[in-house]
Amino acid sequence: MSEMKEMILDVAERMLEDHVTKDVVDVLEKGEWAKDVWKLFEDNGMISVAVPEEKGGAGGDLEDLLNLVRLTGKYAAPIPFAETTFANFLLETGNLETVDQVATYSLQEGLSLQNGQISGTLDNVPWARHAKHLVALVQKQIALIDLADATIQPGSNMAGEPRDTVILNNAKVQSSSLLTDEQIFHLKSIETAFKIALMTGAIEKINQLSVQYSKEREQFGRPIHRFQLVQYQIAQLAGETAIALAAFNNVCAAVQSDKVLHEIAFARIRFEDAITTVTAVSHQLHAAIGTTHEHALHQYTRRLWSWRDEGTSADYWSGHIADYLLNHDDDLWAYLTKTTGAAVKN
Amino acid sequence: MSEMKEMILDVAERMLEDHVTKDVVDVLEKGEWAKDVWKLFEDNGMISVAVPEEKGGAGGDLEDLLNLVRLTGKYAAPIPFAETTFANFLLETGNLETVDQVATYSLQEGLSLQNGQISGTLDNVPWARHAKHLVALVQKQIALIDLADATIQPGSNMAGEPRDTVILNNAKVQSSSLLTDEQIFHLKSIETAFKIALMTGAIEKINQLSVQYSKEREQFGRPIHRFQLVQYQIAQLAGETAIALAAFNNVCAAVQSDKVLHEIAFARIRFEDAITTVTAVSHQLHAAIGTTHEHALHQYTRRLWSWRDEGTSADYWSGHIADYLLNHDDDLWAYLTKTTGAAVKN
Amino acid sequence: MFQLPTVQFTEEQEAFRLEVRNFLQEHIKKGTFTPKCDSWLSGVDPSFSKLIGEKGWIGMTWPKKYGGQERSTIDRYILTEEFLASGAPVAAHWFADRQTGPLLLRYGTEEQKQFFLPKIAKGECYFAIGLSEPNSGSDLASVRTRAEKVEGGWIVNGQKIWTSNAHICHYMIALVRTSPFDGKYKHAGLSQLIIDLRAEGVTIVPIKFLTGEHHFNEVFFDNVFVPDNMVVGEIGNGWEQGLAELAFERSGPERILSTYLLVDELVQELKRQGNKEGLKQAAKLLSRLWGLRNLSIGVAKLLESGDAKNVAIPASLVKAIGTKFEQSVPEVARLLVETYPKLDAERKFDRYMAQSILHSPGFTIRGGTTEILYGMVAKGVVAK
Amino acid sequence: MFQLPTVQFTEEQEAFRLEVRNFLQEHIKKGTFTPKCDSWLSGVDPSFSKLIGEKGWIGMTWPKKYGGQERSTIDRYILTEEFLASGAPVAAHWFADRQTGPLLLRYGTEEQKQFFLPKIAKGECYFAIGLSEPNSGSDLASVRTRAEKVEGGWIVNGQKIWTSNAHICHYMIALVRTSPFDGKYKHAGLSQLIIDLRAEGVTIVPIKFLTGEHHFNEVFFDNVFVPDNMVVGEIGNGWEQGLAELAFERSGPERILSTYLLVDELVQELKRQGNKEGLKQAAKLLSRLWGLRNLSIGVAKLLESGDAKNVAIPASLVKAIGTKFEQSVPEVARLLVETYPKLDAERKFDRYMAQSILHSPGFTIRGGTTEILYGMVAKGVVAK
Repeated sequence: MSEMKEMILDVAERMLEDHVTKDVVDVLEKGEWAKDVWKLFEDNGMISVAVPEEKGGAGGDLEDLLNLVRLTGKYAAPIPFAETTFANFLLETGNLETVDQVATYSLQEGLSLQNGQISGTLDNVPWARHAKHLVALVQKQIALIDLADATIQPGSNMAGEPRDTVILNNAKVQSSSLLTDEQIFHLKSIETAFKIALMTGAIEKINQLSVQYSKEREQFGRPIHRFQLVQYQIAQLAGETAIALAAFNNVCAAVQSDKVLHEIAFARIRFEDAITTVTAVSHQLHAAIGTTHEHALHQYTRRLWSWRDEGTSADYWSGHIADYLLNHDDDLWAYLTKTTGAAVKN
Repeated sequence: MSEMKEMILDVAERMLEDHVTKDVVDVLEKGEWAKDVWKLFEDNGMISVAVPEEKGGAGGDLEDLLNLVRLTGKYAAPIPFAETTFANFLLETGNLETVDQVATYSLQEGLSLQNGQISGTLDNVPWARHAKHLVALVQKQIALIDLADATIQPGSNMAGEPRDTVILNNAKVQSSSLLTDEQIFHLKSIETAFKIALMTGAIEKINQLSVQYSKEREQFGRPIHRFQLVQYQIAQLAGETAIALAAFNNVCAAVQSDKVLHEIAFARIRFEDAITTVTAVSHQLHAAIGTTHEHALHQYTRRLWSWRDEGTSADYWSGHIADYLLNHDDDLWAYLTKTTGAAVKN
Repeated sequence: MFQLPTVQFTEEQEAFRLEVRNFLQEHIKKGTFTPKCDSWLSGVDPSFSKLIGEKGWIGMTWPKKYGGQERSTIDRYILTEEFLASGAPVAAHWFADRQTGPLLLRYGTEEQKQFFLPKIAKGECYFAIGLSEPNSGSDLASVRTRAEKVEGGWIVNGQKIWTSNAHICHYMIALVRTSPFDGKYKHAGLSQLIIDLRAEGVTIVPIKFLTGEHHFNEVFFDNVFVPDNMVVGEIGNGWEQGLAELAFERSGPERILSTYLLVDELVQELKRQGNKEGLKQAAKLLSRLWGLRNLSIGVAKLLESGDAKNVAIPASLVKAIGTKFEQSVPEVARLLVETYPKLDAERKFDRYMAQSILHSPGFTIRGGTTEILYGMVAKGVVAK
Repeated sequence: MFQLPTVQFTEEQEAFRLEVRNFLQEHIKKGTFTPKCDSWLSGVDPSFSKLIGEKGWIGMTWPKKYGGQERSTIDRYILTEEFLASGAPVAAHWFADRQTGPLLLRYGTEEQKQFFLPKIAKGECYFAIGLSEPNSGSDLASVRTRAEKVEGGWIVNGQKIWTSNAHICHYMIALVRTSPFDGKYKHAGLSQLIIDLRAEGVTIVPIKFLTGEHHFNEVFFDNVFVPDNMVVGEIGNGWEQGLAELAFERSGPERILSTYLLVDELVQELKRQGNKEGLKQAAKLLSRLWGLRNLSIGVAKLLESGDAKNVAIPASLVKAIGTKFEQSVPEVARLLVETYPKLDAERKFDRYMAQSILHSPGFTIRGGTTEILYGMVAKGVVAK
């Protein structure tokens, strides 16, 4: 990444550090969200970071955006940043005009489109209640809908993040565009990259919290990081964090060079291990204190537990790899060594 | 178990302890076997322990026999004790006369029987080169064959135990008997119980060797059992050993009361975990010394690694449970609580 | 040290199991309770506890003269299993039944036994556990709450923490320091007192669980007077008594079955789907459960036969391995059946999944962490 | 501390990879070698090492004046990966290439470099590692082998153990005590000497591996004379040099790929069977391999850019997690494809399975146990 980019991320990280304290994350549980933080992001042009300048965006690239998403994951920022920016990515993919207010999206099946009107029910749509726009995939079309035209039933995931039911009854399509199968597959890939970014951030933070706690907490008269079993825990967390970050960076590099995208599949599959390990080990290290609502740990572990079952699943990606292997004759080693650094289009 | 039985087992254990030293186990690698130990077993009536007295046996029961098998596993005794006694169990099941010399058996498919003669090839038949008799399952018949009528190609498993190829070319059937499907299933169950017995013994021994080593070996100036990570290893070994023993004892109780036999299926499946854990953890605890031929540890770990892929597999038993669940409507909890102590015939 | 008795249930025991099961099924149908994972911690329902008390199912192994039924440990084991397997709300009376009763029977005065045990057995009197303190964590000996001798009793000052359901309990048996702390002999000078949680000077402050639920509390003592007759056992013997109390709670089926409802629903889903491969994987889970249950029942039998000296290691193993098993259940199950875990999901599988996941961090921490248990097992094994 | 560079291979690098791959495939076809798991320890073949030397593939990153090719660390990484992935017999020259070369380049005298490095690069001179001693295990500082100063050199007495392939090596770099042992400053007074393994007083005794194979040795020194010009680096600096030597060997692809042949054969078997479910499970293995490889390549890149201070933690992680991965491969694979593992099986899957299982205990022990690595990582992380 360029130094310029690193500077932007530093600014963003400081912003999040200052403004997204534990209390701010907690507002979700009262059904509210962090409008101020959203405003800050807006004012700093971060909402449109990967929208080209000629389209009124801030002119960054997908790597910048994914890193910003990672940071919102790292601070559990209670704003629909990933959702809005991905909704715009969808619109761009369809060559449609992007939006500048809060948006959400759905790649779920089950909507129907007739005469420019959409009907159907979408479950667990993130942030719908706070969003103005919905960008949805309907029978291979990407379509923009005004959520004022929808009925929304609030719900939440295990982390308390809004996951609402959206009922569309002949809702008007604001704009739409037909996609190729290849484009749709690409969208799933990039959506997964967004998830990987969020998860990476949460893993980084959990690792940070754990190391810090291991220094502060004393037991039997010494800081707990002096105990061999706690060292084992620290090493496990360090390992998963290092692997997650390296995976994320490789995903960025792959996305950036438009080389799709077994990197994403492997990363997403590998994150299953990472999440199981990181959530269990960090809680074990924190012991009782980490199970309290007062401690920040659960804001990250609960997110990881929720996020892993949202969006395109690891199981889908395993199936994707399996199909690839079944349908291609190339030697496995040739395949594996090509995924890093060389284009393996599906 | 009765006190009488415990006494017999004590005698057997002392016999094995005295006579089956590491060097004796090593003779296998020179293609020899422990004839002296076999003689001892013979002289003490142990070969025919589960053969009824009226048939010239020693008149113990299956629980006694399984415990003797466990002890041969615990000392890695290089004699075909389990094989010979199970071969006799097969003969008894077919109501055929038992044999009193070294025997082996095969439940493999692929033999054909015509005009009282058997043809076909059996892979990895244990101890065939040292056995006089082969008891094989041929088209639902249990058949006794004289191995003098067979061609034997020597081979060995990962532990160096004889696993020979037996080629039968119109070999004469000495005696035979048709079995029901239920009987054949029962044979598989009991064969698995024999394997469980052997494995339990090896696990016990590995645990013993590990605890002992953790007391003898010093590192950084203190016995290694004082290190928390070694304590973790000791606890893992203790856990698997306790679970293995309890499983084995429950299997014995089930076999004994002729209640068949989800106990056996569950035990065999559970031993997969036990073997993976016990072999890896004990080697890690022993570090370099445990990887040498000179140390006894590998005599047990190599056997576990070999035995788990011999006989009726854990995968078969998982499938058996899966089929049972698919084909029965009873509540899972009712099913689970019935397996202990109550008859669940398949 | 690893040889445990096997248990073959008698016909009477099987009949008793069915009796309990039918009772619980009936009440599920009636809507008396909704099954929930980890219900022995989170299922507080005093009216249900009273119902259980009326059945004679609290303190059922205790002497009849104290309100018990003089039933066997195995009967109690069966009862407990059925409660857990059906996700019944037994949290209110749980600790009083499991720990307080046995503790009082062993160390309590005749007066204490006569006063408390029948009330507990009726499901009307709940006890909180008063061991942990802030910064004590796994290091129980570092207890700082102190009791000073005064005329006719003791004045208690200090604080307990992680006290499950203290807000609905009537009493706490608190481990307190009755002689000044001495770094060299940390285990000395500890005693156990029964503290009336309604007494003056007691303040109970909730600690919200990570889900926002209220199970745990901080309990503050500000010059709380405890009369002499509320001392349990001997003054100065609290460390030993506290350890004994912990041993009662290591090997029960609640160390294996906290996520059983999810196992059950997993198998049901797979059966509905006719998914044999999935059921084969589920069979592995079942084999682990079965393996642990053998140990747990064996320990119960050993306790019944009074062979206490061989109990410590297998009891610690049940807890160490059992709670890890409980924790692994959602991680395995979610790979076999697609799920969107949600606490308020309509589909049971999703609901039990969310309950299991969110409660799982506690399994391997509460009542002594896995790490501490490993150390105890290893020390025990090496010493033999 | 966890941010590692990503590496995008250049076209030249990809071409080099293919060159190596084709070379190896050709030699497999010709029967020059039979692929084997863990070939970097057990695949000793001096004539193959000479062949590799002729290609310029030993010491390829070293200066040309010492027989090297001045190629990049990434080129060497690619080369090593290809060796491992094809199970080539590279054990003879392995340690000289990986450890001795870099050590001499960093600490050796000009004379030593000129004498040894070209020979190593030709594949004609093999070095053994002389760190471990009986009873030293993970505690390297407890080295007891001593060297006494005499006219023109040193007299060495003592013993090294677990010396891989010493029986075919020409030299050993031994860590020895050049000042008396002082329990307080165990790390002081250690030095490194190059010992000619054909010298008088050297006895090499095989230690049979659990399979009966001969990889390891005990090496005894009985008044072995080592001339002054065979001292590596500074007298008394041996501890630091020894640690540096270990760091070179933590993060290479040999910590991930020792069982790669089995992974490959697993996927081939599953493809033959058209087993999609199995391939989905195999994809998990591949994702772990991929995740580790990212780390391992990142560390190689970091080493190339000279950023040594950030290398220690990720390098230790590669080894700790990578070797556990290698160990897990047979345990996962055998559940996906039915097998009867046998060292002399005809079916590759069964053969690689047996090789992997039987060699697996060594993976997490050799060159520093996993337990020691955990401690190093934790201390490093906490200190940041």
